[in-house]
Amino acid sequence: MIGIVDTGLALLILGLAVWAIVARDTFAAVVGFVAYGLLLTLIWVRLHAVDVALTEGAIGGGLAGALLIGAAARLRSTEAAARSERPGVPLRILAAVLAAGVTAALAVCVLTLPVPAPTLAHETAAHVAATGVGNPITAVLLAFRAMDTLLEAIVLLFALVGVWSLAPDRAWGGRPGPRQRADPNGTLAYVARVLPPIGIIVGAYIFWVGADYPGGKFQGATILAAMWLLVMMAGLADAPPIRKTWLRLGLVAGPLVFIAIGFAGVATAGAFLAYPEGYAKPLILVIEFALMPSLALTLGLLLVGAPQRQEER
Amino acid sequence: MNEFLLVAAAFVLAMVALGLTRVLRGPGDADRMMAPLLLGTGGIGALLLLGAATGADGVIDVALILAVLAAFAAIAFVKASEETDETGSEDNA
Amino acid sequence: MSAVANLWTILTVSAGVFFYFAGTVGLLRFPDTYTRLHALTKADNLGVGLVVLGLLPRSGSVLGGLKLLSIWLLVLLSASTVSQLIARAARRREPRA
Amino acid sequence: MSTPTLFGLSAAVLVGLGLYGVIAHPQPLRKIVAFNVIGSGVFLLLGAIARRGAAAGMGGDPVPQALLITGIVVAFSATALAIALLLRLFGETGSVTLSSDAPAKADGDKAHG
Repeated sequence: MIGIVDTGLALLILGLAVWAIVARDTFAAVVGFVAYGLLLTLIWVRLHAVDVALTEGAIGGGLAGALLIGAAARLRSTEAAARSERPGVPLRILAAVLAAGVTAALAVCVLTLPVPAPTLAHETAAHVAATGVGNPITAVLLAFRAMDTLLEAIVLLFALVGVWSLAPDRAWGGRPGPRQRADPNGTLAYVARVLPPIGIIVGAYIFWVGADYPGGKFQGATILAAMWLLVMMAGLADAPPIRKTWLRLGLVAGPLVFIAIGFAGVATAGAFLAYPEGYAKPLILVIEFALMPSLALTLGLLLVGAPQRQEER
Repeated sequence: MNEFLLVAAAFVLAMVALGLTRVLRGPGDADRMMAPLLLGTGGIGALLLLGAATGADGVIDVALILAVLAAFAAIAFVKASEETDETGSEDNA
Repeated sequence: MSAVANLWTILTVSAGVFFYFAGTVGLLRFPDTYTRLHALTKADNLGVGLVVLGLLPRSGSVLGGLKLLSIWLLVLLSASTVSQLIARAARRREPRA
Repeated sequence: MSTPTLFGLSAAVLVGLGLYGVIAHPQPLRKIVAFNVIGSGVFLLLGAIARRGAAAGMGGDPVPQALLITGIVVAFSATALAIALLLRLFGETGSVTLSSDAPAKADGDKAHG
């Protein structure tokens, strides 16, 4: 029976992917892709990767969905012009042949994966106790491969700098995104008042259980960012001007704490990002606590986009 | 018992798939926006049934995240379409 | 005891699955956007609710049960408000089309 | 067919589909979506490999799973940057064409946005 569920999931995800690629209407394709992201969450659960499912649900289903659908709705008027630029049949056949070749090569790789599968689960299990955290994924993210996580937080910041740098000169330092008109008695304002308190609790909960169970700062921060965006979209609070010092400090605080602890590791434990014996868990908690608000700010501002409005005085 | 829950999950997934074939075809953007809604209810139902059947822990938390963010994509759509309607960019949807 | 719980689960989950079925039939058969939105957001939410109720005895802990119930409440909240917003967006475009 | 193999093969198809979309679609937003399909195909492949490495009481190899979390977040940030670029291009020129022989009317007054 579980085989039928798996096959159904695989067929559904493939069907949605085909739709997202071949649909005539761009908006239809984008909506199909959002559904695809939500469905992928179920597949991660079937692959026993609940931490990944949480990330996919928060990012793929929430933030990326809002980003893509918002863009598709705004770019509707460019639809007709783009259709005329469609490449000719020979190029499309060539692309199909190339894509089929890549698929075939990957399929061969999947079918000839080594048995027994190589795994680092034993090593992780052997060393996870030394970090004091119960969730092996958190141990990998913040102890064994902490460098990846640090660089990831910095990549997010760079992406935000990239987005900001798209601002026209006159709007530099101003508020990002269009001004939202608030309707204080509207349905949207109602959701934006009721949902964020619940969302903040859920976000904090997902963050907190991350030490021992599936969850963690990325997933928690994504939910917080989504709640902030909801309040902004409803017009209950405006996006902050990007020149504000507190905003920039908040953005870099998490990575700075991470880097500081990394360098402290050079002095106390002999390597960058190494933790002294017995201090691993408190240090991991400090990093997570510092990183989460910065990540939430960064993710939220990434979605709002480039500054568009010069501050009015 | 688990077998029953799996059958239920498969059935709900089939319903979601059928519903998707309808809403993605449109005709309007509003129809298409029902696809995330459909996944919000059907997807969460199937996820909970699947989690209960296979005993994987943490699945309830995944459903919780999906439920909190279920409205998010649709709200972004509503705001963006309001914006384009106001600026008068003609869309013959 | 567990036989009673199992019976409860089977009954409510079956009822929930039936409402998913009804919602999909409505989605496929109803003639316009508003009625389809109605079918989707009403029937499917009842489906989620019944599935949640059916799984309650299996949740194992009070916290798990509370989380299940809050999932249902959240889905109800978002579906009810989002259906309003989407219907309004569809309505705004109608006179032009 | 085992679950990891099934989803691994699906992942291979997803990568192919996305690759076709990136090449064949003229519209940048469609290219972004197609690129994300490729990305999720790669992630799914890695997820299937992680699942095969289940051992020591874990449902999957935790190292690739942690990489996946990092990957999903980084892919999202790249998507957000791409869309911001696209919306800026649209705001500047009123179109989103990537074609080099399109009328370059916006060149003259790009300085003051």
